[in-house]
Amino acid sequence: MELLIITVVLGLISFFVPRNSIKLFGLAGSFVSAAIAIIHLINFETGSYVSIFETTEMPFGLTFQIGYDGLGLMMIALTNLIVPIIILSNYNNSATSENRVFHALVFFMQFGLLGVFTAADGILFYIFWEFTLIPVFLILYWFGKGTNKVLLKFFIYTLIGSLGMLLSFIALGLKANSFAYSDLLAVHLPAKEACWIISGFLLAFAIKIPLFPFHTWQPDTYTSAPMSGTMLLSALMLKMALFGMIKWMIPLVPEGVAEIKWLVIILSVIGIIYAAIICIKQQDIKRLFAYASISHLGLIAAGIMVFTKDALVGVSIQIVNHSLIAIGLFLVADILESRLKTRELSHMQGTATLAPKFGFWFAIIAFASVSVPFSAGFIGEFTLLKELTEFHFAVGLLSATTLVFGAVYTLRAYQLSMFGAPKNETFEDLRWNEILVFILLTNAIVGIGLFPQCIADLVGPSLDKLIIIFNETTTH
Amino acid sequence: MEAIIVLFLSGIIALFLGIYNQPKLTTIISVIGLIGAAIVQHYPLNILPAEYNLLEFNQVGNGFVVLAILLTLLIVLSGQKEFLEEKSHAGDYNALLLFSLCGGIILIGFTDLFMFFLGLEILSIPLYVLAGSRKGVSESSEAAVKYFFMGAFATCLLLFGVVLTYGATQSFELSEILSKTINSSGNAMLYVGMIFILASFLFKVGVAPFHFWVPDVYQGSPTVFMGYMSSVVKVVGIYAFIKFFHMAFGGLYDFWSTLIAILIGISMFIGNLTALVQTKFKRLMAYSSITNGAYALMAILYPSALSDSTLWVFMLGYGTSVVALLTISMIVNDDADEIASFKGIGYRKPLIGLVAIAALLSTSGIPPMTGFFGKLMLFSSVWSYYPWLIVFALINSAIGVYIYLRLIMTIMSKETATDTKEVIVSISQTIVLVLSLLLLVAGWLMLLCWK
Amino acid sequence: MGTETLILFVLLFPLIGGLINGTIGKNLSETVVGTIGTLMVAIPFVISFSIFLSLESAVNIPLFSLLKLSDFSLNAGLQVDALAIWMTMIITGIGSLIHIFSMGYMKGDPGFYKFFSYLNLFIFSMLILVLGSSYFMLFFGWEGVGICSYLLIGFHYNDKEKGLLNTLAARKAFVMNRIGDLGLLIGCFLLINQFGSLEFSVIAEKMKSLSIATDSVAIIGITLCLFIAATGKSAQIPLFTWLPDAMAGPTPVSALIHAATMVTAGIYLVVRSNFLFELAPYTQNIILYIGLATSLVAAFIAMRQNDIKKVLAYSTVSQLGLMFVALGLGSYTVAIFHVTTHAFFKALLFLGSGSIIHANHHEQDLTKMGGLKKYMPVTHLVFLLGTLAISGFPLLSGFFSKDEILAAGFVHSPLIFSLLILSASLTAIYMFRMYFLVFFGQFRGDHHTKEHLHESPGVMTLPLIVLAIFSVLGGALNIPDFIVSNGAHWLDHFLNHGTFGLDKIHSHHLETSSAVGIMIGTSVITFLIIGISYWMYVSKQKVTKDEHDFTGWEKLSSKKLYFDEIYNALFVKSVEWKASKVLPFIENSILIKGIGLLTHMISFSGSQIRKIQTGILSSYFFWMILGIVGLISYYLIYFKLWNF
Amino acid sequence: MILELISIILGGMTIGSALMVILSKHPIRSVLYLVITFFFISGHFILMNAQFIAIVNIIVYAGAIMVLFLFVLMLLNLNKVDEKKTNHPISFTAVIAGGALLLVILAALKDGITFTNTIVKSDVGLVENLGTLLFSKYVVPFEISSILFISAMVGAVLLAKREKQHID
Amino acid sequence: MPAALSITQGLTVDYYVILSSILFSIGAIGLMTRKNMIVMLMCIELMLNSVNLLLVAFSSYFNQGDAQIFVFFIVVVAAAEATVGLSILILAYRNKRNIDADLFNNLKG
Repeated sequence: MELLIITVVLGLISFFVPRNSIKLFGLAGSFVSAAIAIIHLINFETGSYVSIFETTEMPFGLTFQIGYDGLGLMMIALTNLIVPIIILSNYNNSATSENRVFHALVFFMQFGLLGVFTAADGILFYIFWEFTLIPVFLILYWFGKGTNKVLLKFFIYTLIGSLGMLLSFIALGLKANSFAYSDLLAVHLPAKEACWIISGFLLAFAIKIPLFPFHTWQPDTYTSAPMSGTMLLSALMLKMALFGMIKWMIPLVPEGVAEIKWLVIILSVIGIIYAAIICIKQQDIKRLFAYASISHLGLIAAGIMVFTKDALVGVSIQIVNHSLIAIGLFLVADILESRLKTRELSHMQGTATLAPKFGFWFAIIAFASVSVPFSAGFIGEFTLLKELTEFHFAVGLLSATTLVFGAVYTLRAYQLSMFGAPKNETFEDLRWNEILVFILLTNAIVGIGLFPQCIADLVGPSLDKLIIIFNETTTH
Repeated sequence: MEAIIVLFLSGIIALFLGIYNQPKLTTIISVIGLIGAAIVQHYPLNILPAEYNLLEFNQVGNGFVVLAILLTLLIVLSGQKEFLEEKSHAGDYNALLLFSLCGGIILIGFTDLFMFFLGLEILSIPLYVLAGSRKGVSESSEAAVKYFFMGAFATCLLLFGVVLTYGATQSFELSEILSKTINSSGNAMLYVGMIFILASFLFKVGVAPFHFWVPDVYQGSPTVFMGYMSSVVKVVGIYAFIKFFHMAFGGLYDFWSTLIAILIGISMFIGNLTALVQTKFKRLMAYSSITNGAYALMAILYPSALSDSTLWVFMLGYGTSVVALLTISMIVNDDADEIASFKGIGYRKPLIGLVAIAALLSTSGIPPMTGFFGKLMLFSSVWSYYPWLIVFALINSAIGVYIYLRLIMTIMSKETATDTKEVIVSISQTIVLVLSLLLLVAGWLMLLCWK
Repeated sequence: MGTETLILFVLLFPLIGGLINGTIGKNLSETVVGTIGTLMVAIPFVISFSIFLSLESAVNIPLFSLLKLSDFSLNAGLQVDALAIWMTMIITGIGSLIHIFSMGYMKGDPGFYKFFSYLNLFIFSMLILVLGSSYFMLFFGWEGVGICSYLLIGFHYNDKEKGLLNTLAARKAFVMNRIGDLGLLIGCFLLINQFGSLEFSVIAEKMKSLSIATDSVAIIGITLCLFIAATGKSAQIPLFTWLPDAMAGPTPVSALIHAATMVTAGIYLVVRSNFLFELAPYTQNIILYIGLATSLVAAFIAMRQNDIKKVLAYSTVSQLGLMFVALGLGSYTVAIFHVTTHAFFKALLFLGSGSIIHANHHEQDLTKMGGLKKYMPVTHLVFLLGTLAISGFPLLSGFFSKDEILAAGFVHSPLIFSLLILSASLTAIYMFRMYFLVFFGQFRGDHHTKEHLHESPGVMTLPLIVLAIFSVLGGALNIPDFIVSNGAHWLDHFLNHGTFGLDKIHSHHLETSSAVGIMIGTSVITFLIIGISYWMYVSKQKVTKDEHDFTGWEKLSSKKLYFDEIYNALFVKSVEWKASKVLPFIENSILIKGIGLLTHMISFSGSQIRKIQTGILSSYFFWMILGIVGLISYYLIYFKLWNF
Repeated sequence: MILELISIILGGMTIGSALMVILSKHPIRSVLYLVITFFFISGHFILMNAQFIAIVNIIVYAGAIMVLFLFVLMLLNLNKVDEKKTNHPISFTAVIAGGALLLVILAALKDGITFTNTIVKSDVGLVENLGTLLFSKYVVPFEISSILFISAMVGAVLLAKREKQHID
Repeated sequence: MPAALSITQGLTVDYYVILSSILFSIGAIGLMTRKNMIVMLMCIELMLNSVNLLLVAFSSYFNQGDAQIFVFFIVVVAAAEATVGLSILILAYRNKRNIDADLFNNLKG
């Protein structure tokens, strides 16, 4: 329970903290929440389900149940560990880090995310899902430089998706006479109906991930958002959709999976290649990373649709890995943007000479994002691609081109911004907080790259359960 | 019944205090009267003789009465600043609001067409007056003229319908009409009568094609009374509509439900699409009220509408957010009523900003606001009967979000409108804002103690 | 200590060295950095040598499991067998020599510590590649060497003129390697699918038990994928164009990575997978022809290259092609033998060229050299030995290894054999062209450079001398049995007895007469070529033309057969065209505008509906009455009462 | 038969005077025609033996309300024809719409209309009977209507009263 | 209902249904065509009266007093409405100096 409450409390306190100490407060607070997550991780008994809070008597058939299993805990830990990193990387960004409202919004956002990952009731899940939109929207609106049009596009897009999900929940909940996860699982649907319901879910998740061709909101939003907003979006908010697909969409409507499986996989594969090719000639570094994110997530989405144990393990690893990499890349983009006052790659040449530390850490992150050995992505992509190839050879082959394209565009970005003779006079090298962020990220990436088993152990039993549910329904 | 008496008496007192130029006292009296009425309604004293208990309130009806009183209370409080500007009429305004509310309560509790008809008129006639109460302003008179003529026409339609229904069923009692209608599916007079009654109800609720009065009248009326029209009158009207059609014409459900569903579908689109292109705040709210009225009316489409709290929650969310937004509009106090004049107000006054966000998100149906739960319950109740309508409603919700989000962005903008006046929030308005914030965020929890 | 522990040290030393130099190397003096770097490679060499001496049978060392999946697990494990330890020795041995050389070559470079760090990390990755017990580990190292190669090629990234070009070359190398990696990855997946494991030993066992048909689709698929991977790393057609460009890196890098070790990873992969390839004659044929084609094409291109390193690079490609020919012919040990000798003399040649370049103020153009014999006697001598060795001068190392390939080709078919002879002759031609152009005649560079021409310091010449000795004597490893009776074909035996699969393959034994005939024949050809070259470049003092003046076949050779241009037009341009034109069009005009059109339509319909609201009372009445008429009509329709 | 004839003639006259209400250009004439219409309708009431209602109709409508109308007309000095020329296409469509309304009502009701449901001459319309009913069964609505009246009064005063500030 | 009396009594309820429908439609047409607001108000009174007529007819037909009580209330309401309506008219006249309904079209769109 303290998991959820502390973020709200922190958020509320943030409004009243003196302006000069809000930075420290934010950092300290987020670390406290991280510590709590770690305690939960340590106390967690593999394969168990921890119920945090449970009431069944609520108005309108809503059951207020929250709790987590291994998968949920992974996401919780990810959230609580990523938020401090985001706040830390934002530490010297005075426009946001010295703003009380900003910190409050981040904490509320964290609250929403934790809710999404712990909800054990469909409507509750939806409520938290939508709730996260509000703080992130305000962060984007107040601290970003996006036009109203961009923000509206972002909001409307995601909202239309979630309405589809709401509809599906309603349809499903009426069948089950309850919205509780366990009751929803028990519903059996005729194929046609299942197809409609899963499409509703899919709409929500496809827009959030985003899958091709629902992605057009994303690059604009990312580029206009403040750094922390972009990080929250790509490192955490998109993960809600992936989590939703694994835990909610497929187990709840396994009957419909067969109908949409190929659609999603084809869209994912198109997305992987499409976004990667766009990246190849992209001049705007933040936009480039945004498209790269589409490409990476396409792979994960395709992996989810395969829905075998191994694929899901790979997905879990990639979820964590992508969060880490996204933070690294967007931090890099922000460092470049804030110090050079441009996002154009062609104006950045030779930064590595001026700021060797930055060059070094950027290289590490860039390599991590092309998933070289020792990085988490190496194992994750290996597993995912293996499963995709096993699923269908062509799918695997096409998805695997991400290896090549990824190398092309990432190294191009690195090269154009870092290498060559310096174009600019000076470039301030990394500050302590940025170095700390990079060190943390690298440790995590390498740690997972060497010991991915820890993630597999954490999520394994819950994945097993989901797969059993899935297989039981689809084989009958 | 007791609540009506309390309200009527406090209205009379307020009237007299107004004559003796005690505007502040009238406020206090009306507030006391409203609270007293709510208490009496909830904990009846049972002092009236039995034949006076002509009105019937079940639990849900009680809830709606309390809701109507609550919303009126908010409106009375938020309007005090405007009332006090014309001191000589403060008593009249308060009294007329209270009288109108009496009609509203009758409309919730009616069992026969006499009380129904009277209640409807008592609800409407003070409003015709109040719509035109900004006497020097030609828009206000125009609103009154339009409201009056169309309202009177709707009354004629209602009466024509009533008489045909009476001709078909020989009774003015709802229960008897119901028992007659169950077995008389082929009676033409009954159907035509019902259609006329339906038309007048559609007019009251503002459903296409009987919605034309809504934007004009809302825009022209003083903001306080627009708040009353779009919250209390809507609550009561929809409740009466549902009650009438379920209690009297329940036997013809198959016929009218499809008809109403189609009209609801059309209205949602008309309201939202037109709201999309508005530049005046009140007019936008008026169109949005057409859409929301249509959502609320969906409750009529499922049989248990009168015995569960679905509609109640929806109307709580919608009514509160309307009152909150109009209070903000009164605070902004822009004569031209342009949306642009709201720019940045929420950023300068965080309380206003917070309330605006809560209200607009609630209207958009975004959790965890009360409006979301209302919509959720409503949509899931109707889903089994008219799934296509829910799809329509969700599409409209999306368009609605666009509309409200633009408003949020205007209100929460960091920049401000160029000719910024000093924004003054009076005490009563602060109370309204805080109360409505509370209701918007946690109002749905009231259901916990309600059942 | 047993082999298990020792081999870990072999692995760990370079890693530790790399990390030390990478983290604190900046604050250490160059000597310390260099010494650490060198020791961290030299010590593993000593250790591996001791393991080599005591190795009896293959040792499998499971380390830990990275990830357990449902039907198999990704394991980190090592495997020491003859092939692995042999490769380890080559890597560490040549590696340490090149480290020593680099201490001199890189002196004064601001990135000195980084360079050594990268080199050590490269050695580490390469060791994982050869020591890994599974295709997964192999892939791990495979990718690792790719990155180190990338970093080292682009080492001088901030050079004013060539900085960006260097990094472009690096990126090209990495991306092309990645294409190959894709093959390896898919191959791995197919292997998992087929055998449920990636462990070499397990797969080899299962090969026996499963009794898979020769040339079955699965096997062909797997072997083709693996071969694609090999073409990437080992620079074969079609993925060979990166290697010459990779010469943008510092010369020791070219010597170590792009001549002696990394590029042989492809050979290693195929040898390692011999049990698979043996079952796929189809793939073997492809390998044979690709190898042959590569060898000839590269040799042809090398004929008229004016950049000293480019000549060597194409020579490397050509030699790798020969090795693949050997692989295609099923002579795995021969390929490894050539890998070994090639490592010696190609490292020697590259380091020698490094020494030359160092002396020439980083001038690499052959047209600007000449007559260096008198300025750099030691370099001249070792370079000559290297050139002789690669040209197949009798009794030098290259002579024996190449001869075995020719012999294998002779057994296979006369056509192959004659083409191999052609390739070998071309080698001699371009090598001696280069040798004479560099060391004979008059110095053609500018005056300033001429004054500073000097012999390289001891750190640089020492490795050269050591390598020269090996180049000369390397042939002794695998002397044909008709020359010596005892210890003949030592390397064959060694590898055959300690490597999976190889023990079952019997090398083709030529009759002594044919073997001797081939030897004599090639020797004669070599002598002839040397003579002609001497006559052309020394006696007639013919000087090569400038690049732009070539015509006819010379131009074709100098322009590298237009491979880069064709690739550019075929692949790069089309992808870039899509990236800059087509997809942005889809993105902006179809996806975004499409949505925009929808929203526009919505608001347009709003403004249309708005017009009904005229503000005139009577029109409102009109609509309302029409509404009622409509409602009643609905009733009439509902009950079908429309009959007056 | 006589009664039937009378009622039919009366009905025709009612319709005719009602039409004159909307057809006459001059508002005062309209008022007068409306009063005549009310008288005719009261005649129908008497035919149906609803004397009380007939009287009330004449007193309240013709006597009070219509006089009020006349007062207002005179007061505002609107007794001249200042109505703009009627826009013919618009009135045409309006008439069509009204005609359609009548048509569909009759079309819908036509099955029920057989002219056999004759009216009984009953006593319920006498003052005594109605009074008893009004003050027993319908006493509450009767009292409730006081709210209606007081709000109408207050409203009329509120709207019609001239404010001191702006005197026209 | 008593059929025996029908011939002599003559007046059928259907006749009143038609008559009152016609009156109602006339009122509706007047509302749409006339611009003078006083005349419009009169049209509304006409429509109310058509309802009254039909109610009384039903009352006699069913031999029930309730309908006539309803007529009584309709008259009450009509009076109240007329009061309010006329005062609104006066107010409107003060603002516009006219009571032409078409002039009141500032609020639209």
